[in-house]
Amino acid sequence: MEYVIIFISAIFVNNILLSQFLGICPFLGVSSKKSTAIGMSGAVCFVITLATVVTFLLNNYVLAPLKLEFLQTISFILVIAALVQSVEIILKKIAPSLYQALGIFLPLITTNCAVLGVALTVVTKQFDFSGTMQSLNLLEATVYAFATSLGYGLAMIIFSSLREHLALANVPKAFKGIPIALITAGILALAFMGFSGLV
Amino acid sequence: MSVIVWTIIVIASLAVILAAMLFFISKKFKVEEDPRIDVVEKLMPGANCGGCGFAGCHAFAEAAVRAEDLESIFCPVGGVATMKNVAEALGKKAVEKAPQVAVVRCNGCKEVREKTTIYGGTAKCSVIAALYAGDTGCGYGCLGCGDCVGACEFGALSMNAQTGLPEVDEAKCTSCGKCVKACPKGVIELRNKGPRSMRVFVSCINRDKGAVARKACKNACIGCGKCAKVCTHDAITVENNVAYIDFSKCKLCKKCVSECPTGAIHALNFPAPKPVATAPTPAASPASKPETETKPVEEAKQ
Amino acid sequence: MKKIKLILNGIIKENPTFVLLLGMCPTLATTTSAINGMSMGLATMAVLILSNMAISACARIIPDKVRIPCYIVLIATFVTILQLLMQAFVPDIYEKLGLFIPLIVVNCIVLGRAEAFASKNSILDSAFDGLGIGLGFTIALTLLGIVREFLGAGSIFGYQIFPADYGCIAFILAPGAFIVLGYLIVIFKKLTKQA
Amino acid sequence: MKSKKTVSHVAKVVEITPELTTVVFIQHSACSECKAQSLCSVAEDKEKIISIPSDPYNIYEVGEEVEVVMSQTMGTKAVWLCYLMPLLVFMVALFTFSKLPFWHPSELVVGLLSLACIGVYYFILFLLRERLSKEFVFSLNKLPK
Amino acid sequence: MKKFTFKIGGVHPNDSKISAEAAIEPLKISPKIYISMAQHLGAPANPVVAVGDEVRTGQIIGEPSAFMSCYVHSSVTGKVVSVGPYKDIAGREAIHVGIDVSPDGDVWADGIITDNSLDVKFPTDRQTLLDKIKACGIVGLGGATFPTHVKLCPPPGSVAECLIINGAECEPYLTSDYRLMVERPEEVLTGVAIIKCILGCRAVVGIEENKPKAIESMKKALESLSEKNSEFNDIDILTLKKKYPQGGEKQLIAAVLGREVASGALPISVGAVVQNVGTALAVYEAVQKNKPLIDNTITVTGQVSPSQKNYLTRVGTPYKDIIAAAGGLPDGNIKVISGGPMMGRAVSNLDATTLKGTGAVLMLSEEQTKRKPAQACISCGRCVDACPMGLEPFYLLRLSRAGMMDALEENAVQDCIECGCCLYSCPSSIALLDEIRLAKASVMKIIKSRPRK
Amino acid sequence: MADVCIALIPAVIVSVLFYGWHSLLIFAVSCLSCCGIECVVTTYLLKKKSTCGDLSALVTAILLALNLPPSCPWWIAIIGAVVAIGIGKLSFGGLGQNLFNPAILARVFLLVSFPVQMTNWTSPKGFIADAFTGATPLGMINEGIMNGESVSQILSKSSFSPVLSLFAEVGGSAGEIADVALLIGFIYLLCRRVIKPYITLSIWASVALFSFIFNMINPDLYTGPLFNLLTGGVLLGSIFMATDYVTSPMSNLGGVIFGLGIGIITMLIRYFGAYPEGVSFAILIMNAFVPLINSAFKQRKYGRK
Amino acid sequence: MQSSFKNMVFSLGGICLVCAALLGVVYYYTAGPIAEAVKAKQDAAISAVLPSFDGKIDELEPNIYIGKASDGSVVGYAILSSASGYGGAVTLMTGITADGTIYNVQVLSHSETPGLGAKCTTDEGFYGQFRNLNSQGSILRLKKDGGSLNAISAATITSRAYTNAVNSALEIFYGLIEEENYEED
Ligand SMILES: Cc1cc2nc3c(=O)[nH]c(=O)nc-3n(C[C@H](O)[C@H](O)[C@H](O)COP(=O)(O)O)c2cc1C
Ligand SMILES: Cc1cc2nc3c(=O)[nH]c(=O)nc-3n(C[C@H](O)[C@H](O)[C@H](O)COP(=O)(O)O)c2cc1C
Ligand SMILES: Cc1cc2nc3c(=O)[nH]c(=O)nc-3n(C[C@H](O)[C@H](O)[C@H](O)COP(=O)(O)O)c2cc1C
Ligand SMILES: Cc1cc2nc3c(=O)[nH]c(=O)nc-3n(C[C@H](O)[C@H](O)[C@H](O)CO)c2cc1C
Ligand code: SF4
Ligand code: SF4
Ligand code: SF4
Ligand code: SF4
Ligand code: FES
Repeated sequence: MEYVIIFISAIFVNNILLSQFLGICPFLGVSSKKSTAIGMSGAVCFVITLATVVTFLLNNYVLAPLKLEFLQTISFILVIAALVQSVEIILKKIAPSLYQALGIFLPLITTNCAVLGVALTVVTKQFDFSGTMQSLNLLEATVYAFATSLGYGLAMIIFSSLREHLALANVPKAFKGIPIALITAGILALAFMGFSGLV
Repeated sequence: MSVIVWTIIVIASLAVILAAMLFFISKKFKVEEDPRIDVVEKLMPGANCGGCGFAGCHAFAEAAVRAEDLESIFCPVGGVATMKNVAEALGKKAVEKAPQVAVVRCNGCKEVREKTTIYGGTAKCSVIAALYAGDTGCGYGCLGCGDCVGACEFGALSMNAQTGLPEVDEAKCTSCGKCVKACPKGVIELRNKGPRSMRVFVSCINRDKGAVARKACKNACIGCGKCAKVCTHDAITVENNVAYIDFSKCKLCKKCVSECPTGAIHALNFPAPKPVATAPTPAASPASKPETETKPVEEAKQ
Repeated sequence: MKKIKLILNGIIKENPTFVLLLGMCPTLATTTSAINGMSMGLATMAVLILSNMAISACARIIPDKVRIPCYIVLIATFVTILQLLMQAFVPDIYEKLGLFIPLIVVNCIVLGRAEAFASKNSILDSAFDGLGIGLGFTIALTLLGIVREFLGAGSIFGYQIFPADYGCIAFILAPGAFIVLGYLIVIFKKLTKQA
Repeated sequence: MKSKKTVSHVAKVVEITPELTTVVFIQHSACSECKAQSLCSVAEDKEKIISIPSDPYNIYEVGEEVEVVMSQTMGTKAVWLCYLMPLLVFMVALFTFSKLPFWHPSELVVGLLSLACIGVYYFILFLLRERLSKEFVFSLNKLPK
Repeated sequence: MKKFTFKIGGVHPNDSKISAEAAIEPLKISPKIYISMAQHLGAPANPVVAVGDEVRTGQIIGEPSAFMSCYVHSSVTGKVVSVGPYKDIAGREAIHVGIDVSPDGDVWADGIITDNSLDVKFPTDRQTLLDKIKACGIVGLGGATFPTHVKLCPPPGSVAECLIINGAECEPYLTSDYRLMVERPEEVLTGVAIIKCILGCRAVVGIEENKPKAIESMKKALESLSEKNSEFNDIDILTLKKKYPQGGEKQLIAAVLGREVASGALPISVGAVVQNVGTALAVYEAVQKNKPLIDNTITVTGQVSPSQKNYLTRVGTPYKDIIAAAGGLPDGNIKVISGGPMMGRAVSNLDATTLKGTGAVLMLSEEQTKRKPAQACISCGRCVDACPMGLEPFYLLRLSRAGMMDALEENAVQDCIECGCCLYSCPSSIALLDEIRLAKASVMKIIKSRPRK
Repeated sequence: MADVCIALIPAVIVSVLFYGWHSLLIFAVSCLSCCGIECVVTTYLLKKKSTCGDLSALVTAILLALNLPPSCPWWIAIIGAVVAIGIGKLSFGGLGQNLFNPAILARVFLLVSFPVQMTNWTSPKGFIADAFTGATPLGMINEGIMNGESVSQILSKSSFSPVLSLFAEVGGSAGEIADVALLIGFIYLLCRRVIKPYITLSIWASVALFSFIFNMINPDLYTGPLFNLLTGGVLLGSIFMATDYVTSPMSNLGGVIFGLGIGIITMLIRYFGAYPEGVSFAILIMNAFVPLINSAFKQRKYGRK
Repeated sequence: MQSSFKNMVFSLGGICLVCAALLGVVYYYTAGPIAEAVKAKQDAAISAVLPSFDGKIDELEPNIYIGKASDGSVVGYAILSSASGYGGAVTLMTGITADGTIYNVQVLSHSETPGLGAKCTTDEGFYGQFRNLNSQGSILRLKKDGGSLNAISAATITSRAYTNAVNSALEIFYGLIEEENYEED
C-alpha cells in the first residue's frame, strides 16, 4: 500500500514540476517537441532513480556514520556527475551505434535541480504511512525517486503536446514562447491541485 | 579535528575518481566550439531575423567564422558597420556593400487605378496572387493586402489607407529583404539607399503595352522611353514596356523625373527646390508630387 | 564606468530571470513572499560573487578537461559554507528556503557565469559581474515575491495592505508562481522593448 | 507517400574511409528556444561523433557540411535500450533482493548488487553490439545548396 | 436499390440545378475568337499558324510540345489576326491565337463528318482509336483537362479493371453533363464503349440520384444498344447517393469500387480509370466523326442570370458574348464564375475566352457570394468531418500560417483535392481553402524539387 | 454561440427564480465584466478588432456565473472574469486559441483562492421559493464521511433525494440546482446540432459505472450512481463545459476518451480527494490532455492506412 | 593549461583538498553555533509555552521538557508532539502547567498551505482557544467533530491536526503525572 501512496503522491499530488518546482529549466527548455520530451523523460527517469539510489547509499553508509551530513550537497553532486559520465562512457564503449543514436536524439543531461533535489529530498524525506511519519528505506526511496521521475515525464509529455499546440496558436507577440508556456504550466499546476488530498 | 580529516578524505577520493574518469572521456572527445563564434555573435544585432539567409545570429556567426572570406555573407540588419566589426574580429576582409533600402515600385494608388472586380476572399496578397492577377486592370501592381507589412519584423512598412499602397519607413528598414520575398508580385525591390537617402526610381512594373497600362492605371509606366532618351548617364533601360533605372549608374540628376508623362518616376528625399505654395496634402496621389512621397505621409501619421 | 555597465548588464540586458530564464526553480519555489524571494536572491548573489571570484582566480591553473568538475567543487563548497553559516546564524530563513539553498549548486546562473565570464575575466570584474547578475536575480525574485505576496495575502514585506481574506491564495501556491512570472516576463519584455 | 518523422542535424564530415564516413556535429542544447543556450549545465554544448557506413553513390568531402538523419523511432528505441530497460532491470533486481524469503542482506548489499545487475545488462548489450550496430544506422544527406 | 457513395466526409449543398430543363442549343459564333494554347494539363501547345493565315474549322493550329500536351484546333473559319499573349479569366497572360471569324460560315477541315447521325460501330484497334483521340485533341472535360490519350495508356504493369464514367455532376448549378445524358445518351454510351474497348475492361456510369431522368434515359439507351451490339455488354449504370464531391475522381472510385487510391498514386493503381460524360461524347465524335474537340456544352445559369441556358459553344468564345447571348449582365455587383460555385474560378476579365474544359458560366449576386467576415476558428471539427480526403483543414490552416512545411506534408496537404467542402462547412466562415491551396502549392513545389530516390 | 446562450436560458431562469436578486446581480456582474474585459483588452492592449460580437465572452460569463455559489460576493465574479477572459482566453490569443476552458479555469482558480467564499452555500432568498439552504449534498457527504458517518446516515439526516435535485430543491451553485433545466438545454443543443452527444454521454456513463462499482463494494462509504449523476456539477459540466469545442477533442472517439477521463477523475476526487466536487478539476485536467488525444485519434485519411 | 592525466588529477585533487579543508574548518567553527541555534529555538519555544520563570529547563525524555523554578518547583511541562495535517506533519510545542492547564502552544514546523492551514500560527481566534484551557483529562475536539473548538475556516484538516497534536501532548502529560503519582505512592 505504501508504494501506491508514494506513487500517487509523487506523480499527481506533489508533482515534482508542478508543485515542487524542481527541474523547471529543462521543463521549459526541452518541452517544445513531443518526441524530445518523451526521450528526455526516459533519460530523466534513469538518471534520477540511479542517482537517488547511489546517493542514498552514500549518505546512509558513508556520510551518516562519519557524521558528515553537511557534505551531502558537495558529495552528491560529484557522485551524480560521475555516475552520469560513467554511464555515458559505458554506453559508448559497449554499443557505439546505440550511443550515437542517443546523441542525435537527445541532449545530454548531467545534473540539474531535479536530480540533486530528489537525491537530497530522499535522505531527509519523511512519509506519512497510516499516521506515523517514517524515513524511507532503500526500496521506498527507489520507488519514490522512480515515481517522481515518472511524474516529471508525465508533466513533460503533457506540456510538450500543449506547447506544440501553442506554437500554432495566434498568441499575442509579447506572450509568445516562454511567457505563455509559464502561464500554461500555471494552469496545469492549478488543475493538478484537484488531486490534492488523494493521499 | 577528525571531521576535517574525514572531510578531506571523502572529498579527495571522490575527486580523484572523477578526475580519472574525465581523463578517459577527454581522450575521446575533443574540439569545442570555436570561441570566436561567441565573439562574433556578440557583435551581431541579435535580431535573429534570418535576413542573412542563416537560421539566426548564432548560425550567422558560425558561418562567418567558418567562411574563408566574408564575401558571400552579409548581415543586412547590422549593415556595413557590423560587418566591419566582424571582419576585424576575425581578421578577414569585409565586403563593402552600399546600404540598401526597400522601395515599393508601384504607384497605382486607389484613385488612379480602378477596380475591375470585387474580391471577397481572404485578404492576403499571396492568396489573391494565386487566384488571379488582381482586382484592377493592372495585373502587375501591388495588391494592397499588406503581406509585406506583415513580413517586416522591424515595423518599417505600413499600409497607407489613402493610397492603398505600402510605405517604407526608411529609418526603420534594415534591408533584410523579407518583404521582397513576401510580395507575390515582386513589387518591392532593395535599392541602394543613395547619398543622403536620395534616390530616383521608376515606381511601376507594369509590362503591358502603353495603352493598356495607361487604361488600367493613370500612373503606370507606359514604356514610352522619354526618360531613357533624356538620361545622359545611360542609366535607364526600357524593356517589356517598362523603364528601369540602374542605381549604380544613376547620378541623381532628376532629369527623367519631369520628363515622365505619367509621373511614374519618383525622386525621394531631395531637398525641396522651393517652398511649394500649396501644402502637400496627404490625400494627394504620389503621382502629382513624387518628390515628397514619404514626407506628407509621415505628417499624416502623426 | 565599466563596473556600472557590468552591473546594469546583469540587471537588464542579461537579467537571469526575465531574459535568460535561468534558475527557474528557486525563482518559482521561494517567492511565496517578498522577504523569502529577497533572501533567496541574496543567498544566490553571495555564492555568485564568491564563486566568480574564486573561479576567476583559479581559472589559469585548471586544465580544460576538468574545468567543469573543478567549478562545481568550488561552487559546492561556497554553497555548503553558506548553508552552514545560515544554519548557524539565520536559522529561520534557512528553514524557509529549505532545499533551495543546496540547490544553488546546480543553478545554471552560477555555473553559467563561471563558464561564460569568470573564467575569462579579472577577479574584480568577475566580482562585479557576480554582483550585477546577483542583483538582477535578487530584484527579479523580490519583485515576484512582492507581487505574489500582495495578490495572495494582501501584504508586502509582511506589511498588510488589504485584509488577507481578500487575497487570491492561488497566487501564493504553485500555480501563482508560474502565472505571475509569465506576466512579469511579458511586462519586462514590453518595458525593455523586446516585443 | 511515407513521410516518416525524422531527427536531423547538420554535421561536418571529418573522416572518410572506404567503410565509414565519420561526421561531427555540435549538439546545441535541444532547448532551441531556451535563451540560456550554452550557459546551462543541463545540456552542455557537446561534440558528437557519428560514424556512418560510407555510401558509394554519394561522394562527400572532408569538411563538407551534411545532414545526419535518423528516424525518430530509432531515437525512442535507443532511449529504451540505454535507459529504460536497465532501469527496469534495476528495479526488478532491487525488489527481488530485498524481498528474498531466505536471505536478508543489508541495504548496502542489496543496492550494490542491483547496481551490478545493470552492469550485467550492459554486458549483454555489449554482446549484442553487432546486431545493434546493424539496426542503428543513420543516413547522410547532402545539404541543399 | 443500393445507392453507392463514399465514406469519408462530404457535404450536401443545395443543388440549385435550375438550368436542368434547358435543352442544349448551339450558341451563335462570335465574330472574334481567341483560342488559348494552354487548354490542357501539361505543357502548352506550340502555335503552328501565323498572323494572316486563313484557317478552317477543325484545322490544327497548335501542336503538342511535349508528351503531356495536346493538339489545338481552330474552332471557327476565318483569318488569324494575332498570335501572342492574351489575358485569361484571371488576368494572366497566355499565348492565344486570335481569329477573325469569316462571315461566310463554317468551312470544315478535311475528313470531318458533320452530320449528326448516330454511328455505333467503331474500329476496335486500340492504337487507331488512341491516335484518333490524340489527333483530335481530346482532353478530360471533367475539369482537369487531362489529355485523354495519356490517361488511356496505363503505365506498363498496371491493368485497368474498370472504367468509371463520371456522371455525378455533383456541383450545384451545373447541368451540362446532365443534358448530354438526357439528350445524347447513345452517343455518350458509344464513347464509353470506345474507351472501354481501348482499356479492355468493364465500365460503370455513375449518376447521382438527383438526376432520375438521366438515369432513365441512359438505361434505356443502354438496353437498346446492348441488344444490338456486344460492345455494350459490360456497361452498368449505377445510381449514386447525392453527396458532394462524389464526382471527385477519388471519391467516385471509393463510391463505385470501394477502393481508395493511395496518396500520390494514380487511379489505375486500384484498377480504375475515370472519364467524364462529356469526354466520352468527345471521344465518340473524334472516333466516329473525326471531329476534334472544338466545342463543348456550357451551362449558363445562376438565380440572377437573365435566362437559363445550356449552350453548345465553340472553344475560344469570349465570356462577354456568352453572357450577352443569355440576356446580358444583370445590374448590380455580379460575380461571374467559370465552373460551379464550389470549385469554379472567378472570371475577373470578361474579355477572356472559353477553353475546352469550361463547363459553366455562373452568375451570382453579391449577396450570394459575399463571405461573412471570418471569425476565429473554434476547433469545432466541422471541416474535419466534411473533408472527403480525411484531412484536418483547420490544422492545415494553422500549420500554413506558421509556415511549417514539413508538418504540412506530414499532414497530407498535398492530398487536398480543393473541393471546398471545408470552406463550405465552417461555421466561422473561415476561407480555409484559400490558404490551404497556397500551402498545397508550396508543398508540392518542395516535393517536386526533391531528388527522386 | 447564440445557440449556447439560448440553451443556457432555462438554467439561468431557474437560478434567478430560486436565488433571487443576488443571483441576478451575480449574472449581471459576470456578464458585464467578462464582455467588458474582452472589449477593453482586445481593442486597447492587443490592438485588434474587438471580438465581443462573437458572444463567446457571454457564454463564458453565463457559465461562470452558473458555477458560483449563489451567495458569493459580487467581486468574486469580477476576479473570475479577469481570470477567465484575461488569463484563460486572451493571453492565449482569444477565441479558439485557448487550451483550457476559461470558465472552468476561473472556477477552479476561485475555488483554490477563496475556499471560504466559494464553499459557502447559504442561499439568498428566491422569488418563488426558498431553495434548500446549507451545504451541498456533496459537501455534506464529504464532511460526514470524514466524521465517520455512513452515507445513508448522512442522507437520512437531510431531506435530499435525487428526484428533488431534478427540480432545484437542493443546494448548490447556481447552475447545479435544476437538472431539468440543464437537460432541456442539452436537448436543445443536440437538436440544433451544436454539440455531439459523445462527450456528455461518456461522462455520464463513466460516472455511473465508477460509482456503481464502488457503491457495490461499500455503500456506507461511497454514494451511488444516481446521486453522483444528479448532484454537483456533473450535468452542467458534461453538457456545457466539457463540450466546448475549443477545449475538447475533435473526433468522436477522442471525445469518448475525453469523457471517460473526466468521469473517472471526477469520481476519484469526489471519493478520495480533498475537495467535495471534482468535475471542474477533471475537465481542466482533461483539457490538458486534449492535444495528446487529438494526435492519437485522428480522422482516417483517404488512401492511407 | 594542458590536460594531461597528472595535471588533471593534481589540479582537481588540489582544489578538492583546499575546498575540503575550507569546509572542514567552517564546519568546525559553525558546529557550535548551529547546535546553539537549534537549542535556542527549542528553548525559546519552551519558554514561550511556559509561564515565565527563572529556573532551568530539564530534558526529561526526548521531546519532553520540564521547567523548574530556581526553588526546584515544577513550573510546567513542555511537550513536543506532532500530527499529520494537510501538507505534512504539524509539529507543536505544548506547555502544560502542573495542574493540567495548557499554558500556551507554539507551532514549531508545518507545511500547511499559506493562507489556509498556515493560519494556525497567525489566527488568534484559533490558537487563542487553547490558551489556559484545562480539558480535565477529556479529549479536545473541534465543533465539527462534536467538540467545542472552532476550526480555521476552510482548513479543518489543519485544525484537526493541531488539536490532535495537543491531545497527544496532553496524553503524554497525563502519563507522566500518573507515573509520578505512582512513584510517589
Ligand atoms: C503526371 C500525371 C500522370 C498521370 N497519368 C495518368 C495515367 O497514366 N492514367 C490515368 O488514368 N490517369 C493519369 N493521371 C490523371 C490523374 O490521376 C487525374 O485523373 C487527373 O489529374 C484529372 O483528375 P480530376 O479531373 O479529378 O481533377 C495522371 C496525372 C498526372 C498529374
Ligand atoms: C471536388 C471535385 C469534384 C468533381 N466533380 C466532378 C463532377 O461532378 N463530374 C465530373 O465529371 N468530374 C468531376 N470532377 C473531376 C473528376 O475528378 C475527374 O477529373 C474526371 O471525372 C476525370 O474525367 P476526365 O478526365 O474525363 O475529365 C471533380 C473533381 C473534383 C476534385
Ligand atoms: C491547495 C489547497 C490547499 C489546502 N490547504 C489546506 C490546509 O493547509 N489545511 C487544511 O486544513 N485544508 C487545506 N485544504 C483543504 C480544503 O480547504 C478543504 O476543503 C478543507 O480542509 C475542508 O473544508 P472545511 O475546512 O471548510 O470543512 C487545501 C486544499 C487545497 C486545494
Ligand atoms: C458548445 C459550446 C460550449 C462552450 N462551453 C464553454 C465553457 O464551458 N466555458 C467557456 O468559457 N466558454 C465556453 N464556450 C464558449 C467559447 O467556446 C469559449 O469561450 C472559448 O473557449 C474561448 O476561446 C462554449 C461554446 C460552445 C459552442
Ligand atoms: S521594409 Fe522590407 S527590407 Fe526593410 S526591414 Fe522591412 S522587411 Fe526588411
Ligand atoms: S507590395 Fe506586394 S506584398 Fe505588399 S501589399 Fe503590395 S502586393 Fe502585397
Ligand atoms: S478543399 Fe482540401 S482540405 Fe478542404 S475539404 Fe476539400 S480536400 Fe479537404
Ligand atoms: S470548421 Fe471552421 S471553425 Fe470549425 S474547426 Fe474547421 S476551421 Fe475551425
Ligand atoms: S534552476 Fe534550472 S532546473 Fe532548476
